Amino acid sequence: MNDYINLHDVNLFYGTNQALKDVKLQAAKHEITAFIGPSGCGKSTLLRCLNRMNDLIPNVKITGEISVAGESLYGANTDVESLRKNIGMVFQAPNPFMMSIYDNIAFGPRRFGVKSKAILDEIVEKSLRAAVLWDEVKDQLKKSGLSLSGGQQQRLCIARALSVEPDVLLMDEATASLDPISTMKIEELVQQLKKDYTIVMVTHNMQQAARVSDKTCFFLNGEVIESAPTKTLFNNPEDKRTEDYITGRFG
Amino acid sequence: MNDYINLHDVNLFYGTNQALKDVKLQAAKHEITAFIGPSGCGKSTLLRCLNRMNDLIPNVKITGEISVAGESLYGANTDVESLRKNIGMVFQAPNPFMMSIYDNIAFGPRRFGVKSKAILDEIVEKSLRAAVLWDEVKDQLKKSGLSLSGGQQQRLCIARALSVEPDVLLMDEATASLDPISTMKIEELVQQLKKDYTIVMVTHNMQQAARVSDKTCFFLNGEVIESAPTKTLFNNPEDKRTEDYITGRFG
Amino acid sequence: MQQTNSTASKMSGRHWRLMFSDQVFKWFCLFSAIVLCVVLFSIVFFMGKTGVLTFEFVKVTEYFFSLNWNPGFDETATYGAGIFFIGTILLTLLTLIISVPISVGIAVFLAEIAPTRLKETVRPILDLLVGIPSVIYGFLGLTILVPFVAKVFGTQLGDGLLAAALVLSLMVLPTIGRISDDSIEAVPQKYREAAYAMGCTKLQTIFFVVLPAARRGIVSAIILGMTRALGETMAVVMVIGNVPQLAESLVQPTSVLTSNIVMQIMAVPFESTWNYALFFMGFSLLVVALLLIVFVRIINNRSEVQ
Amino acid sequence: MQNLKDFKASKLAKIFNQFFMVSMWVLGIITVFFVLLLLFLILKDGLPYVTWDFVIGLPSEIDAGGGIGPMLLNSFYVTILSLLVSIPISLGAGIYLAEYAPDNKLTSTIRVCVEGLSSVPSIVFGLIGIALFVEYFQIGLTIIGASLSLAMLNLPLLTRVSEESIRAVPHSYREGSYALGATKLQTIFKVVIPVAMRGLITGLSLVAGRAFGESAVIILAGGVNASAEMWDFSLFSPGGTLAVHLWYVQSEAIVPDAKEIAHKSAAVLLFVVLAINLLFRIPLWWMERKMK
Amino acid sequence: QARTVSGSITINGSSALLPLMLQAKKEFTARNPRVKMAVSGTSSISGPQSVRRGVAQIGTCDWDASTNVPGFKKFDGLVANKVAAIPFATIVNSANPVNNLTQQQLIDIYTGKITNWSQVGGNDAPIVVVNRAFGSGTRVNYTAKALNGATIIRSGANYKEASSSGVMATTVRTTPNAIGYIDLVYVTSGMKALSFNGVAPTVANVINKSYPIWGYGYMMTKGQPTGATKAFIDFVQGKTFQNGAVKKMKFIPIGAIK
Ligand SMILES: Nc1ncnc2c1ncn2[C@@H]1O[C@H](COP(=O)(O)OP(=O)(O)OP(=O)(O)O)[C@@H](O)[C@H]1O
Ligand SMILES: Nc1ncnc2c1ncn2[C@@H]1O[C@H](COP(=O)(O)OP(=O)(O)OP(=O)(O)O)[C@@H](O)[C@H]1O
Ligand SMILES: [Mg+2]
Ligand SMILES: [Mg+2]
Repeated sequence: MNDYINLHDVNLFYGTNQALKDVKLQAAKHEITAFIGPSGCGKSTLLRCLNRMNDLIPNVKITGEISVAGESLYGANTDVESLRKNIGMVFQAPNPFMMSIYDNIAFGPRRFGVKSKAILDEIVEKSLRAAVLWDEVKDQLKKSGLSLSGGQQQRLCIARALSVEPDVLLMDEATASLDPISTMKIEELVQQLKKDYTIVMVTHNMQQAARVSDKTCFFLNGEVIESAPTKTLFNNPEDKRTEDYITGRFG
Repeated sequence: MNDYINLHDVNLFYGTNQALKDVKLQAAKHEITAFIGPSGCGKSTLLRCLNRMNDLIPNVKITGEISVAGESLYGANTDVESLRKNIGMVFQAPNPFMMSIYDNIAFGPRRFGVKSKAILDEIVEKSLRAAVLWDEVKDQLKKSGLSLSGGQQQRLCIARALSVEPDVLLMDEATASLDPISTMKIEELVQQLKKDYTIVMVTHNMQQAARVSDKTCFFLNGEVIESAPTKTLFNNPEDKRTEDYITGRFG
Repeated sequence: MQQTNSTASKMSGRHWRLMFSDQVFKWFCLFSAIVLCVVLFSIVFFMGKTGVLTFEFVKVTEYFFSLNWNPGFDETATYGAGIFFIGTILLTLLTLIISVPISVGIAVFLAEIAPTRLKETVRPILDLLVGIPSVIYGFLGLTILVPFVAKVFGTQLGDGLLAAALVLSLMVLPTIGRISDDSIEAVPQKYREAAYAMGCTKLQTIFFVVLPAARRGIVSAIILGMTRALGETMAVVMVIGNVPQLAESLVQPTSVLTSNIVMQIMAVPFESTWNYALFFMGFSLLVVALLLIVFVRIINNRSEVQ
Repeated sequence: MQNLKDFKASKLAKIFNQFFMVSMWVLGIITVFFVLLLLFLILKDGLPYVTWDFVIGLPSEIDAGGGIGPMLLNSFYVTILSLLVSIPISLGAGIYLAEYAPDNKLTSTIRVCVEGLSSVPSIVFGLIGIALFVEYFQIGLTIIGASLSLAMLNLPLLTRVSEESIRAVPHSYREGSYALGATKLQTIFKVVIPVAMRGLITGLSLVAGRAFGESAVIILAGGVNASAEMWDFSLFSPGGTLAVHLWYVQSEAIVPDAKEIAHKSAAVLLFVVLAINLLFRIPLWWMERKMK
Repeated sequence: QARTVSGSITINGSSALLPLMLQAKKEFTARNPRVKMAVSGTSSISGPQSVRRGVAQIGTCDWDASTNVPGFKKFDGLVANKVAAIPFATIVNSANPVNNLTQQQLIDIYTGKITNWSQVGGNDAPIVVVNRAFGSGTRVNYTAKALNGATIIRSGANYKEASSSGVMATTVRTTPNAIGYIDLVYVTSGMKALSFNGVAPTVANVINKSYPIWGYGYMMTKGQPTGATKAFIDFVQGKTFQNGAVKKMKFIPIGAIK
């Protein structure tokens, strides 16, 4: 199961501008894989390959092989919608929909055909509990999702992603705009979620990668420079560039 | 000079909702003061009192005394524009204007009546140098400020704030959306700027506060819980709540 | 380098000048907004003042509820404007039914689906439609659409509500389409990303996320389109048939408030009941439009998430 | 509880989606095709025959071969004058609504007024034009009367678009400017309006196009004829525009080539509106190029 | 002597007389550059009304507005000055086999008694009656002279009112079974003018008084015209204009009818 997510020679071009170069990478099931690297090195781009969000950008060309659980993502017959359902995503800035908290969570299940109020109620509670938000909002499910604080909004977005029971959760700097307490809550949450989900996260915060992840990949200019168990990478980086980057680190 | 910035019993209400409660606080000249605290505790609100940005929000009521260099900010005859010029501000998300890099910097001086091209050129160069951006953009001053990368944009905003030679620089989570390398650059920059400016910064990153600031104030629910030299506050917090907060910390 | 460097925030001459121009500008803006209201109210007053004289000669109930519009200068004259009210409402509804799906569809197509190149070509072309004089629309309607409608429906004449609604729909297409387009475009990408990332199809994303988020702008576009349709005159008179009768079908000549006003207002003596009645029709049209706008706004606000 | 894990995107949703995409493309293509057809219909009988003599020539009532010069000139003149009057007011009102107006009943009343104004039938503005300029000020049917009446027609749409596009400017721009000590006025003119320019220009070209093609107001307040000579810039000359002339040749003119004149006038009108659209975009292109 | 005139004249009123007035303005101002003239036209009735309100110096009208006509009261204090005689024609689509209608047939058609072309010797097809709007001078003249003042029908699926001569012409041209009426000059391709009681609508037949459907166009003034207005009216009624433009535009000079 060590190659639950498997990337082979992935190249990606925005127009003529190559953003990913021969990326090879594996991620194991029920582990947390972190992507680190300076801004613009292609972390988000790669993450977005994993649920084919890049399809939405015009003039993107992708070559190579990406598979999850043995199934090729870019196969001719891939059902993109089901794929995205199974590979949830949380973004840097919290982006709850302009609807009530309840509707935000029920949104996904409804799209996939769940109509019964009872089941929806159940899903909403379960997802909010999983995202450790239930206790804070259980009395105000009718309130707009936008009325929550930043940290709460981000947990709402995580709950929303969990509502359709994905296998994989992609997180693109999901704590970048949050305060330490919210960040900590979300880090704890991620650790818990690991039991049920395979998680790939992008982070700017090397401490976060060190604290949370099982495996870390260091990117530079669209290339994977080094990819190793987190401990190894932070303590004994093989590549000079990795070392340079992580020693330029904070506190 | 230990009370260059002086707040006395400041209360602030958004409508009926009290966001600041009896805030007392001093900040010394040519020092860096950091505000920390969980989300929603009123850090930004207080920071925005210092250059009267809260005036722009309807239904805000402020009581108490705030003075900078001995002059009351909320006096009846205060010239708000000159005040804001003297107390620069940098925001969380970089917000360069939709103009060229040059015009972004020249904007402030022009507003205050500087017309001569030669002087403007000089100000632009000086400010960009001060913000350690000059070398990166000196050949493309005509390019739009929006075409820069995030970290560059933020330094552009700092340069813009410096262009009118303020006395005080307020920074509201100015590195929150940046990668570590850009963050480091800006932290270094702030350390340098200390020589000429008095700096008040809000940060979510306690390490940042610990690394950069001379004095730290811890906020909770609109109150200043503790305010002390940074070393003291982080090593020997007096208040139990401060300790709880900073030991929930990272790293 | 000439720069002042005092923390002193004292009043300078320059400051007063700036404050002064700031205030003057604010007052100018307020004044402008008031000018708009004054223009509207003077029009309402101008129409209303003359219009109410109608009721010295005509019963209010007859005016509003009678379907018999038979004005003239003798005792047999009747001034039932009911037909025109019904016609106006029908025409507006019909126009909205035809134009809203198409215009919003076009907006969705432009903002969400069409490739950039196509967008950039189609938008100016749509803008162009606004500039086509209503006379041309009317004339094309008369020479091409009306005979076509007659042929399709097997009637002798093609004039009527349908032809008018089709012409109006074409006229409001750019207004509704382009303004909706802009507001759909303004919906932050993050909402779309969130929806796609949940496995939504494009259709679901557009319907459940994008359009609700753009609703404010779309409603505003529809109101503007609707009011333009309500107030449009030159093209409507050419294709509606101008007969003061209750339309039994969509292809029977009939008349609406505006077309009746245009046809007759320059053709009747001043200081006649007929003239007053026409002014009152203009007045009522405005009132109806204002009520409709308020109504749409209330509905829209009520359904918005608080 | 159902296990959502095994849920797949439903076939139906996909079919709907496919159907939707196809119908959107069909709608898009049909509309584009239709609009092009419309333009073709308007242009085909006119554009090939438009000559310079026609464009600047004087009209004729009896003999074939008359031109549209003074009317075309008037069209520009009246449109520009009306915009000169309506732009400051609309922009002012738009700025007021977007930047100053408190969020209260009065403000929403103003907004309803603005929208209400756009439902006023154009002929009513004409009637007001007559009452005001012809009857009260006794200046007769003139360019100035036509322009001012037309200006009232421009107000609502222009105001709406100004408000919307100014409102759409992110708050962070304003904050950046205020924090530098700029006054509200400076912020609005130097920071907000440049960002809102795109929307403003769309609105402006819509309004200019509409004003250019308006006839009902002008027939009443400006008359059906234009000055008898070319390049007459007097504000008190008769204010008939090309759109009015088009109406006139379509409805009443006797000249043997009325039909041809109508076609050619329509073509010229459309062509000018196209030119206006392009013209308004030039500064945008220029701005965008500069921003690269 | 005419060259010394100056002043300003606003003409408003009949749209049917617009072309003639525009031409007159052109010729007149060429001779009298110091006279400012503006011409507009919406409907006949607005002519005398504008004059009475003082909005225009000359109000053109297709009937003599200083007398009562059916539907319109006279305007006191206005003076009527003839411009030209205007012949009107009954028109049908050019595909219609009917070439002639008697006055009674016309009246029956316009009052709704005859509704099928077969009743007047045409195809078996319903008759579509096209009327001009109330206030149109053409309508006033046509009703008075062709229909003997009969009351025209006001409703029905095969009845419509046209807002201008152009719309009338187009409707008849594009509607196979339509019948309408229009100034003789506007009769062009796609339609044909019917004989009235066997007499073809021609200028010659109007002059020899065998074709009765015609009327004078008038310039109404407040009292006797003076100054520039008088000069203009004199010019319009003068030989040069009457034998020139009036004839060319297929109106009939006032002098031609005895
Ligand atoms: N939509 C796009 N079109 C064109 N180029 C793009 C697009 N998105 C990203 N890029 C380019 O691809 C490269 C990688 O971008 P990416 O967003 O993946 O970086 P990142 O590592 O996520 O950076 P950050 O830490 O700032 O989020 C960058 O050079 C960027 O300019
Ligand atoms: N414009 C406003 N109107 C009403 N309430 C406001 C406004 N801005 C902030 N508040 C409220 O004031 C309180 C303090 O907000 P503030 O933004 O100062 O917190 P903060 O400490 O900066 O939080 P963060 O770390 O999330 O930026 C919060 O409860 C917030 O909801
Ligand atoms: Mg990224
Ligand atoms: Mg804050």
